[in-house]
Order: sequence, then C-alpha cells, then structure tokens
Amino acid sequence: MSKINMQLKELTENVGKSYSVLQVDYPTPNQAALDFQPGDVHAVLAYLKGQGFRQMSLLSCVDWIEDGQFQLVYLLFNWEAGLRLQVRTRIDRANPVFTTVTGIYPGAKYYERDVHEFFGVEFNGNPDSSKPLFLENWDDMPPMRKDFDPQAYSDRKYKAREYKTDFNTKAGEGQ
Amino acid sequence: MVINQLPLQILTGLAILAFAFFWQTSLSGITRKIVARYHKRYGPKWYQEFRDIFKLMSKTGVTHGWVYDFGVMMALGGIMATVMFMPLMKFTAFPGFDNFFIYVYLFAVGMLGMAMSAVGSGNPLAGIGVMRALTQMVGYEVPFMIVVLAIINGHGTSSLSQLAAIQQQAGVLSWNLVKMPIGTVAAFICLLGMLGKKPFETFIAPAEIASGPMVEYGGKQLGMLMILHQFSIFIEVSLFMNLFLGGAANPLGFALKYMAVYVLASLISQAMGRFKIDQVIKFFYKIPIALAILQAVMVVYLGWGV
Amino acid sequence: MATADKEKKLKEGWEGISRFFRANSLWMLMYCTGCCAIELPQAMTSRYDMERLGMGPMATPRQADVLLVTGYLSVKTLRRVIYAYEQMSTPKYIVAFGPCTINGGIYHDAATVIKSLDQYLPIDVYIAGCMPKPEAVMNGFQDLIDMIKDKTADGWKRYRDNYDWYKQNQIESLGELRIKDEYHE
Amino acid sequence: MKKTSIFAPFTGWKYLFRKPVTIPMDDIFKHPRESQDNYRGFHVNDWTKCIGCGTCSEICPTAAITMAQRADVQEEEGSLPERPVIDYGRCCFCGLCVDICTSGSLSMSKAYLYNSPDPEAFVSMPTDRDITGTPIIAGYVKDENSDLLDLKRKPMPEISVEESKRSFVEIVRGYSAEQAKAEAARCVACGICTKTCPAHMNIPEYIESVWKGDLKEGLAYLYKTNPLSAVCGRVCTHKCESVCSISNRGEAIAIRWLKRYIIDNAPDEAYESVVNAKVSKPGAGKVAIVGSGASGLSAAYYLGSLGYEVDVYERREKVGGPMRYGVPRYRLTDEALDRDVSIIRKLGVRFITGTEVGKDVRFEDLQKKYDAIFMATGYPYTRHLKIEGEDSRDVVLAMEFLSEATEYLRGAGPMPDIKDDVTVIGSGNVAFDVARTLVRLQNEKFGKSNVKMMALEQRDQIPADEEEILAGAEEGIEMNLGCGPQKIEIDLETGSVTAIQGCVCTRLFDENNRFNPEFDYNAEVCIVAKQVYLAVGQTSDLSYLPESVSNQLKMYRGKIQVNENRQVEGLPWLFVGGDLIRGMDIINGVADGHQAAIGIDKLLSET
Amino acid sequence: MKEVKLFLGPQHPGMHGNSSIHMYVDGDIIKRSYLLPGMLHRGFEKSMERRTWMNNIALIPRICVPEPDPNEMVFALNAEALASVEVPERAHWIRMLVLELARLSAHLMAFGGIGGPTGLYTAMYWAQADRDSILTLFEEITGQRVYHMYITIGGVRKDLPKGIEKKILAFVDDLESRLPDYENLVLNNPSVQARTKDQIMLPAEVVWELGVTGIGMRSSTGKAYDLRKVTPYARYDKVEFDVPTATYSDAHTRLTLKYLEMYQIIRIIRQILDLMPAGKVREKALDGSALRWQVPAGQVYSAVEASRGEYGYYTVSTGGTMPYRVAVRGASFPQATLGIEKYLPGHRIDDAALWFDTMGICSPEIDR
Repeated sequence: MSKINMQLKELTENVGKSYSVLQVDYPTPNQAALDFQPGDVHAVLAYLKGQGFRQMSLLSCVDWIEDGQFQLVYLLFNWEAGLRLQVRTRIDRANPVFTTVTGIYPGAKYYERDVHEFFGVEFNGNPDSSKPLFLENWDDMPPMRKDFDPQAYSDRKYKAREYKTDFNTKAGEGQ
Repeated sequence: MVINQLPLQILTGLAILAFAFFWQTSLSGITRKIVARYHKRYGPKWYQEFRDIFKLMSKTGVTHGWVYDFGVMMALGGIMATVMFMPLMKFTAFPGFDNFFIYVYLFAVGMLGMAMSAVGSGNPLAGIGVMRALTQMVGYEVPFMIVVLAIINGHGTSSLSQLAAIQQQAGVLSWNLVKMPIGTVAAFICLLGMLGKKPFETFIAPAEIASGPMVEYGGKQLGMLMILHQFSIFIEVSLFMNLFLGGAANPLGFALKYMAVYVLASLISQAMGRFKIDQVIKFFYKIPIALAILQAVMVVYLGWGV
Repeated sequence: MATADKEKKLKEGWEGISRFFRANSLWMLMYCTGCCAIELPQAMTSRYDMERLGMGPMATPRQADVLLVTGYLSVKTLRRVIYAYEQMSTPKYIVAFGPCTINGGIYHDAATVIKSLDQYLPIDVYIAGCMPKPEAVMNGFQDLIDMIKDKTADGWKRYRDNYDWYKQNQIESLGELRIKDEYHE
Repeated sequence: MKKTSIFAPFTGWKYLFRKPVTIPMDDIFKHPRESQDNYRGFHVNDWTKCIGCGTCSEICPTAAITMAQRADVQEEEGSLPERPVIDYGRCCFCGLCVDICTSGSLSMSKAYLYNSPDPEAFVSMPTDRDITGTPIIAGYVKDENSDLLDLKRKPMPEISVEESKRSFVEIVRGYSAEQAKAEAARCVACGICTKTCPAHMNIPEYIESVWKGDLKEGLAYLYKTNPLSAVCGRVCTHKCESVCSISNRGEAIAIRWLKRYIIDNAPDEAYESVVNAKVSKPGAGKVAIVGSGASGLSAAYYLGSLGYEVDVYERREKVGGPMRYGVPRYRLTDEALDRDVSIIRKLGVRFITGTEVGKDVRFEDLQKKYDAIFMATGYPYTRHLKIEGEDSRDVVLAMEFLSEATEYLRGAGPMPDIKDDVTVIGSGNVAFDVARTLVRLQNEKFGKSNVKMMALEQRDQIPADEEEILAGAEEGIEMNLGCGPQKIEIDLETGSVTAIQGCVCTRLFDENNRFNPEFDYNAEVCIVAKQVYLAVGQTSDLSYLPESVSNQLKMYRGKIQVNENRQVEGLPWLFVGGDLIRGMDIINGVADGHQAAIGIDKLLSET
Repeated sequence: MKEVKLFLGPQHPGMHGNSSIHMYVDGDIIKRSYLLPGMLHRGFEKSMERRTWMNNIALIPRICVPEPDPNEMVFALNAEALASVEVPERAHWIRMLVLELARLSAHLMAFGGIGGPTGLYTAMYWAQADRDSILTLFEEITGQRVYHMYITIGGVRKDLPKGIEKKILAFVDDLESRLPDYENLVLNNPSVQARTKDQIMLPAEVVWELGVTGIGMRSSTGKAYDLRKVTPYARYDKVEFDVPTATYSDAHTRLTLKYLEMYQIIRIIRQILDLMPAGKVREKALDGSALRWQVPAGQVYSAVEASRGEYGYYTVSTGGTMPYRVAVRGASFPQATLGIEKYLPGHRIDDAALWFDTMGICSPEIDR
C-alpha cells in the first residue's frame, strides 16, 4: 500500500484534538475510518462538513450481532481534495435508537429510512424514518439483521418448483 | 333532394365509407413502413393495421358504465356520418351537403362522443387527456378556421366539391397551396395538431398520461376507437386535400396527394418531440395564427390569391 | 341438428380467423418487471425490429394482449402484475423471461422474490437465458404465435378455470392482494 | 456545436434512403445467427472426462446444479458415478462452473435459443449435447486466467539434498500454519479421495478443519478411521492424492502433509479428548492381536477404544513392525510412531513384546485364552530371487538390512556391514528405502556414496512413489532399468561378489496383465558391485499356525481369503488383516485393522 | 380544484424501470410527490452476505442493469484493497476499456431514452441500434451481452479476444461519425429544446443538499467533479480526457454534457487501445480454490464514476469466505428519493417523466 495522504493524516489529527477518536484506520491511502462515541457523531459531522466534506455519500449500518451492537457508518467525501472519511459509531443492538443527522446532511433522510427498514434503527427527529419504504406488508424482523434467514423465509412463503424429471438411474436402468 | 334517390345515396355513402377505411388503414400500414426506414429498420407488414383492428374486434370488451359504451358508439357513428358526406374524387354521396361547416359540426359530434366515453371510464388520466385534447382543439381550430374562412371568402363558396373544382381549373397553379402558401403552411401545422402528430401529441402522450383518453380502452372498444381513428384521419387529410391541393380528379391524383400529405405529416412527427399543453396553445396562438391572419388579410383585403 | 352443426362450424371458422389475427398482432404491455426488460428495447428497436412480428408496446393493460414478465418478481411487483393481468381483456397471454420465473433463479434465497411464477399466474411460454438475447425473445414470441395458431396458448382459460387455486396461492404468498396503507388509500 | 434550427431534425431523413441496420428475419428464425466466440450459452459436459466431483454444484451461485446418481457410468478409481444436472430455472449463465471444473469436462455451447411452454423442460443433464439437443458449437471454455482452482501445490519445506543424503534427519519439515491453511484452501471437498482411501478417511472434512484452523476437530476426524495418522502423515502411499480431482489438471492436494500437519500441531488436549472419548456401551471380551504392524495397531486402537481387553503380541523388542524396523528414519521418525503407540497404550492396550507366537507362546494357547484373535503378522521376510550366487555372504536381504540399520540409528546395534560399491535389486518403495539408507550409511562410513539400482521395470512402471524416485536420483543413485538379474558373479577366491549379470527385459506383463517377464537373453548387462541387496518383495511365514487352523485357511494367489469383516470362514474367532490378505501398504493395514475391529466387536457383542 | 392522485409507474410508459412516483396534482401542477421504490427490491445486500466472494461476481452485476460493470469494479476494488492485491497492469487497462464501453452504452441508452418522455422515439431507435453493437462487442469480450461478470478480484476473467481492438476502433470511428446526427436530432431540435431548455433546473445548492453526483453535479457546479479525475482508479491518471462541465443545469445542459462525454469516452477508448500493455490479466492473490477464498478483515468503501455518478460499495469483511456486509450506494439514490419528494413538486405532470429521465435515475440500483 502506498503512502497515506498527508492532508488526510493532518485532518484526522485535527479531529483527534477536538473530539475523542476511539480508533483510526486507513483502509486506502485517501480514506480514513474514525470511530467515535455515539454522542460525538453530530458534532464531528458538523465540523467535518465545514472542512470540505460537503457530501454524505452513504449512511450504512453493520450488524455486529456477536457484540450486540449496530455500527452506523457515515461515509463523507471531500470533492475538492478527493478524500473520503468513514465516521463510525456503535449503538446498542437491543435498543437501536439514534438521532437524525438530516439537520447537517439533509440527504441523509432516505438513507435513514433505509437503515430503519432494514435494521430497525430508529432515528429521532426524522419524521418519516419509521415508514415503510422498500418493503410492503413485511411481517418479519428487519431483513438485514444477521439473525434473519432469507432462505427460510422464502421457503416458507414462496413455493419452489419440484421437477418431476428424475435424472438418477439405478443399476440396470442406464441408457 | 329527391326522396327516391336516397337509397342510392346511402349506398354511395357506404361505399365511400368502405373505401375510406381500406384506403386509410392500408396507408397507415405503408406509412409505418416508411417511417421505419427513417428509424433504420424495415417495419411491419403493410396490412398490419388490419390485423390489429380485427384482432381487437375479436377480443372481449370491458365496460365502465353506459356513458363509456354509448360514447364510443356515438363517436364512431358521428365520424362515420362525417365520412359519408365527404366528397371522394368525383363522387359525393349527398350532393349539396358537402358544405365545410357540416364537417365541422358532424366532426364535433364524434369528438364529443369520444370525450364523453373517455371521461366515462373514470380514469383521471383519461380525463386529463380529454381536457388536453379539447384545449388543443381550441388551439388549432382558430387558425384553421381563419384560413378556411379566408378561402371561403376568396372563392365565394363553402362547398368542398366546388372548392376542389375551382382549384382544378388551371392545374397546379390554381391550387390554394400555390395561391395561398402562407395559409397552407398554417393549415398544415393545424393539420398536424388535428392528426395528433408530434409535436402536438400532447393529449396522447404515453410517457405522461399513458395514452390519455384511450387509457381505459381495451378489446372491442379499442378496436372501434382505432376504426374511428382511421376515419378521422381520412376526414382531416381529405379536408386538407380538398381545401389546399385541389381535391382529386382521378384515383392517381388522389392517391399521390393524399399519401404526400399523410406521409409528410408522419415523418415530421417522427422528427419532433412533443410540446407540453401550454406550449401547444402558446405555439398555435403565436405562429399559425399569425400566418393565418396574414393570409386572411392578404386574401380578404388585398385580394391576393383569389 | 343441422343448424346447430352449422352454427358450430361457423363459430369454429370465426375462431380460426380470430386466431390468425390474434397471432399476428400481439400487443405487449410495457411493464418492465425485472432485468430481462433491458433487452426488450433492443428487440423492439431498429436492430431486431420486433414490429415485423406485428408486436408493439402498449401503454396500459387494457390495450395489451401479452404480459411480459421480464425476470424476477418481487412480491411488491407481483401484486401489481396480478392487478395488471386481471385488467387485460381476454384472450391474453403471459410470456415469462429468464430463469427467475421458472424456479427463482439467482434470487432463489431472497426474502422478497417469488420463485415459481406459475403458482400465481398462468404462463404460456418460458424463455431460457439470463437474460435472453433479443433473438431468443423473438423466437419465444414466434413460439407463442405458433401456439396461438394451434390453440395451445390457453393460459387465460386456465386462469379462469382454476381461479380459486391461483387466488389461494396468491394470498398465501402475498398476504393481501390489494394493499391498504398510507400510500394506497 | 451546431446551431439550433428547425431543419436540424430533418437532416436525419437521409436514412430514409439508406439500408436499415435491421437483422433479416431469416437470420433470426430460420438459421439464427451464431453467437460470438466465448459466448456463455447452455452447458455441455464431456462424460468421458467428467469425474462427478460435484465441484460445479458447489460453486454454483444459484444452486442450479445437482448431481444425479448414474448407474450407466463405469465405477472407476478417481471418479464418482454422478453427473451434473442443470436447472435452467436457476442458472444465471455465469460460467463459474466451467471455470472451476476440475476435469475440464464442462463447457458452454453457443446456443441461446430455448423456449418452452412447459417449465419441466428447463432442467437438463448436459452431455455432448446441450439442452437444445442440437449439435453444439463450442462457446465458452476456461483458460488459465479464468481458472478458479489453485493448481499449484504449496511447496513443502525440505532440507537440502546435500544435507539430507548425509544424515538421517527427517527430510520433510512439515507445513507452517499459513502454508497448511493455504494448501487446505485448494481443496474442493469432492470426496473422491475418501472413496479411494482404503481406510475411507474423512479427508475433505479434516482438510476443511485445517483450513478453518480447528485442529481439534481435524484430529477427531483422523482418529475416526486411522489411529496411525502420525505414521500415515509421513509414509502413506497416498492413493488419495493420485485420484485427487485437482490432479486432473494440476498438482494434487498434499493430503498426506496436511494430515501430518494436524498430528504435529494438534494441541495436547485434543489428544486427550480423543483418548477419553466415551463409548456408550463398553465391550466385554478378550482379544489377542498377533503382530504390531499397522493393522495390528489399528485393530488394537479401535478395540481398545471400544473397551475390549486387548493384548498385542510382538516378537521384536519394540512395537511397530515394519514401521519401526523397516521404514528409514529420514522418512518416519521413531517419535511419530511412539506418539501413535502411546495413544493406543493409553487406551489400556497391553503390548507383550519380545514374544513370538509359535515360539514363546503357542497359538493354541492364545486360542483358548482369548475370545478372538486378530492375525496381523504381515510379510516380514524378504523374498529370494532364486538365481545363481544368491547365497553369497555379500548378498543382503532388504528387510534384514533395514532392521539392522534402524537398530543402529537408535543406538541399539552396530553399524551394518556395508561396502562402498553396492547394487540394490528391485524398484519398490522398500528398494528405495534400502538404497537411500545405503547412501547415507556410505556417506557416513566412506564420505561418499556409490549406490546402484537394478530393476525389471521401465521408468514409468516403477511401483515406488514418484517422490522416492526423484529423491533417489537427486541423492545420486544410479538406476539400471529394464534389466533382470540372471546371475551374481562371485570371486571364487575371496568368495565376495564382484558383479551382477543380467539381461534386458522385453516385457513385464503378459496379455492377461499378469506379471510374467520375458527377457532378451542376448542383450546382456553387467553391473559391478561389491554387495548386492535384494529388495524384490517380501513374504510371510505362517508356520506358527497349528495345522488345525492352517488347513482351514483358503488361499488365493498367496493371500488368505476372508470376508468383509476380515473374518476367516469356518473359524469365526479368527480375523486376519494387513499384508496377509492384501498388498503391502500401511493404509491398507489400518483399514483392515479397523474393519476387523468392527467385525470382532460384532462377534463379541452378539454372543 | 381538488388534488388528484396520479401514479407514474410502476406500469407506465414514461417510467424507466419498475418504480413508482406518486403525485398529487392540482390541474397540471404537481403539488406533492414521492417515490415508492421497492418494486425491484431483491435483498441484494443480504444475498451478498450469503455468497462467497467469487459467487458475488455472478450476483452483483444485476444491481444496475443498464450499466452493470461498475458493480463488478467496486466489488473487486474493495476486495483488492482489503487483501492488498496488486492488479496486473494489463488488467487495469482492460477494466478501463470495459468500464468505458459500458459507460458509452449507458449514455447511448440514456441519450436515446430521452425519446420516451419527449416523444422523439427516433432517437431511441437509433441509439438502441448503436448500443446493440456495443453489446455484441461485450459478448465477444466477456461472453455475455448484458451481465458480463468479467471484472473479478485480482484482474479480469479472461484476456481480450484476438482482433477485438480493430472491431472496437471500427465501431467508435463509425459512432463518432454519426454522433452529429444525434446532435441534430435531439440537441438542436427546437421541439426538444422547448421541453428541455430552462426546464427541470438543478441548482448547485440542491446538488449539495441532496448529494447528487455525476453529470447532475458537474452541470451545475461547473467543476470537474468526476471520480476518474478526483480519485483516479485503474489507470485513469494515465489517459487524457476532459470533463465537460456547466454552471447552468437545465435538462438541456445535462443532455448536452452526456453528449459531450460520449466524445470523451471515444477519446479514452482510443488511448486505451493505444497504450494497453501486454501481460498477465489476473493475479490469483487469494489462497486456494474459489470456494475457499478469504478476504482479510476490514471495512472499506470504494467508488467509481458510473454514467450516473458516484457508484460505490461499502464492504465489511471479517476474514471469511463471504463478505460480512456490503452496502450499495446507488448513484441515483439521492435525487430519486429526496429529490422527488422535495424538488419534483412545482413541475407539471408533463415533466415528471422527463425529470426522472434527465436526473439519470436507475431504479434497480435504488431498490437493490
């Protein structure tokens, strides 16, 4: 892996001065992953937006079922410098509630709905966050959770085809 | 009119009706092939339109209430009546009854039936389509009427066969196309509007209102609508031909002139996008109306082109 | 007896003529339900020019003869497909594209995608390939045309005759057929 | 950019007069256009190449491929009678099955037209025709870039030849954890090896354990079918590797080395759990095992773990038989063997060493004392050649020599009397063991080596393992192939060997594929040697059996006939295994021991 | 007048793909609207967690149907970043070639697709025919017309077939000579301009608010915000090309940029064919057979510039044979969801389909 972008390094150091960064990681030379306490996220995002990270590319969620946590990942991008940041935080899986960031990044509204629908994370302050979006008449747990088995659900709900042609041959039957 | 001539007249009218159907339906197919060449392809068989219509007639129909059913019948009846009055080459089913205003009146019956039926289907898109169609009618009727009134004024008659006869006196030079080119252009633009050719396809607009008035039609009703469509094209193109291209004295002339008008309209349609309804109105009240008034002034006050 | 025979013959004759017209004028419903729809524009436009078969796209189910199920159907789409199919006027046909309609295809383990379409709707022709090339699509339609001529394209009759069975399957997988929520009041 | 103009769109009308780009109808319907090369159409399977490994079914991202059992497929080593069936109601035409196909039998045709009103028609078993049934035009085939198998074996760390030929240090060092994981990752878990392995070891399973890093589980899998894994992990003839599906196009998985990796690296508590595995109902009865070779130890382990009282009789001082006294140390260390033996010992099995049945204890006494007897005395004696000069003191027998050599190395005996110019007759694994041991001993004694080998076989017929042949050549062994010894020249004065006279062998097997060499007596070969080592096969000695027993034994081609439980017909208490019933091979012995244990358990638990 | 509810889609000729816009209209003016997605929801992200790294290559092209290759590219980029794989030089260039051809085909489709909402079907007929030539090239390069499954972890699946360079060159030469026809038909057509000029605006503030990328972003900000320039991947730093930009983003500008980009794509393709080195096309960096490939643990996001904008995957691996989590950033997600809710109202019904089209919305990537 080539050298890590200096500007990015500087930036993460600066963030570290004002906020408590739990962990820093550089998956690629111009991408940094920063972990924060849930409480810090909004302030950090607001700060970063002022630092040129004007675009939130994606809000995603990872289900760390063994740790009993959901990890929220805000992917920010700085178009001027070509730098990308993962702002990550972990929240309790049993009581998945977080506060919306639509005040900082209005574009997050539908990503939050997406995360709510697929993981069941509530976003306080997002008026539509609990409305269904992609799914209709959904009658199971949020489907992106790790303990959801789509195969079992599918087998239960939708009949698969049972072919009548049997290609197995027993002795003496062969062509 | 003598009473005992009526059966014969009706027979002639039916013959014209039959001819109109076969001619226009075939021509629609042929035009599809020509347009296909513009698309860099071959297109369907020339008799494809017949297949479509007969197929639709063989399907089951759906009803959305009596207004819907009655409207279709009324529209088709009105249009068929209009066709029967149309002079075809030298034949006229009801001599003396080929006054321009008769078509305008009878045609309106058909349109009204169509509008009733479409609204009767209850689909909001159909409603929007009908509204758009009527709005568009307001748009193109005004310039068209001005041009036609100028012609009537200039030639002193409103009988289509007589207007055609007048234009046939001195060959091409006596056509209104030559005598009143500006008005012809205006009228041709209006013809595009009447035919629903782009850029004036707004009331069909599949991408916006899912084919508008036709949205709820299927099976037999749609078949009738297609027949109606062919007849109305026949009426509109024939009108234009009789008014500006000197009608037709012989089958060849008829075929050539008719084809020229219809194919040109279709080709223009394929090279154009569609306007929005407000743009349609603005357009008609800007360019064609200006041209039409100019022509009317030239004819009525300056006496040019008479 | 003689008149009955005559009537029967007449009816058959009319049926035969109808079939000829139906076979050569198939209007498809423009409904892109899944990925296989991406080859339909190719098939319909200049390169393959499907209009030569007398086929054309239609804007609404009422006008169409053929419903194309282009690949996988999520349950959300299936509801709408059933709705569209029931609106079409008979005779109507369904052509199913790709493996997903036969046995679930690559989405066989997805929670929102149905597996075998013939549980819910009657299929007249299946076309193999992921996705079928435009030529395969056209050959599939040619098969449908031949079937219409042979009177074997009778999916709509099957649907009518086994309506309860189809409905039951639909309800089993979909819960309710017509959604009533804030989006569909 | 040009200017906007009302006439701009009409310039396109020029296409009205140009040829359309449309494909003619005939090219679509009558004779459809051929796809481009490389097209991923419908599947074609070359049944002559297909081995039924099912890897296609494993990789399939849509679970479209199932394997059908086919009775019309010849049962062969290295293949399963199964063939893929493809569900085109699933297939996504990705071609991953083609890319991973171990034998290269799967490919795709260029066909793309297939439709049917019947969904049943979309499942097909590809043969040389695809689902369309028309003669195929080849489409997608894999190449080295798209191949999804790893055809290259991870190299095994070994000590250098220079070092190895001067010492008896184990040549192979064994995989590191990363190497073992990487090697295990190559496996496609087809299970063809399991079928071929005489002991039917759970090979894919324990390889998967290595790959997952779960050595405890791996060890449990090993002990399910083979208690001599430490030995087999080093010196097994690995028939499994020769049928490995990867070996169709690449290098087989190093199954033996992975087994060794488990044994060498499994934590001690894993062994504990193996030993302490509880049996639901301990067996009751006493079993005598005669001989402590592979089959004897194997039977002892399984019987011991079932709770039987087991006594193993061994004529030598230490248990292990040929594993102790035959296989040289550079291939199999005593420590490895001791490890296996210690596990067996922990099960409560008693080893009665230095006691030869028939001499120190009578067979009839055993018969009285025990409920069942497992006879696993093997082939401990070297076969003679029966040629002139064979009885010279400079003609040494292989087994005897190896035994002396191993005793010397463990410090229990003197250095064998070797000379600086020797020839080994034979080309089996034993011959190579002898030759390579000689190289080392000569290096030790003389500082240089001069070992020759003489064999009837040609290079491609040599029965020894390929790696033995290569290593032997590397160590400087001179091979004289395709000639049979006729006479050993002896210096009449000193009585010592001077050379071997032989002649060229023209044929090894006759039409019936039976061993029946023919010689060209005019083409003579003479190899100078001061000592000749005979390694042309071994033989058994059943003289310890009383007549009442030996009369009842049925022999066929020198082997005792037994039923599937290794039970002698007519003598239900007598079980036989190992070399006595089939070819000499440790893994065969292990399998026999296991099977016999099952048979004995059945016998004793039923009575 | 009372508000009437209209549906644009899922079954609607103006709707590209299977998606639905619900509109409350007053007269012809849309008062409220929102997207009802999910008709194409297949649970990709879940399916990807259930398939091995290689099997995912077969699955993911389906996320965006008109332009599937960016999927394969970002997936491979993520796996390569996690496993620190160096891709062979030639593979980089082949990837670029495939991506550019895919971009060209997507642009042609979108450019011709303007024929739907504006009624200029001729554009569609022409563009689709040219697109077919690209698909035929794809068939020869990759083995399939639409779902190529070609870019894979460590490189590409197969080397280019012999003689393909000539065919590609012949095609781009031919297309370039005919591009002015498209310009005349669409861009210079007054009737199309009437529909597109000064219509369906996308101001820069809205771009930043929603997070719109791609042509939408470049057409309003006036800056070369193209990931190929900003964070070059593959070998985009070795080829010369311009990124057309504008500061006034109406539908016509966006169409024009799309048109201009086609020239740039052709320029890039020519350079690729010129500069492409010989050599290996695939580095088999992951141990073992594809059944047991494991990618080291880590969390990484990669994005490429698709025809519609920034297209990215966020991949989480825990070192297993399957990705632990993959999140897909569809390039058109922001404008299709929040954009329709906030900025479609106020337009006329006539413009809804055109709005959907010129914003570059692709429904399968939104639904996943």
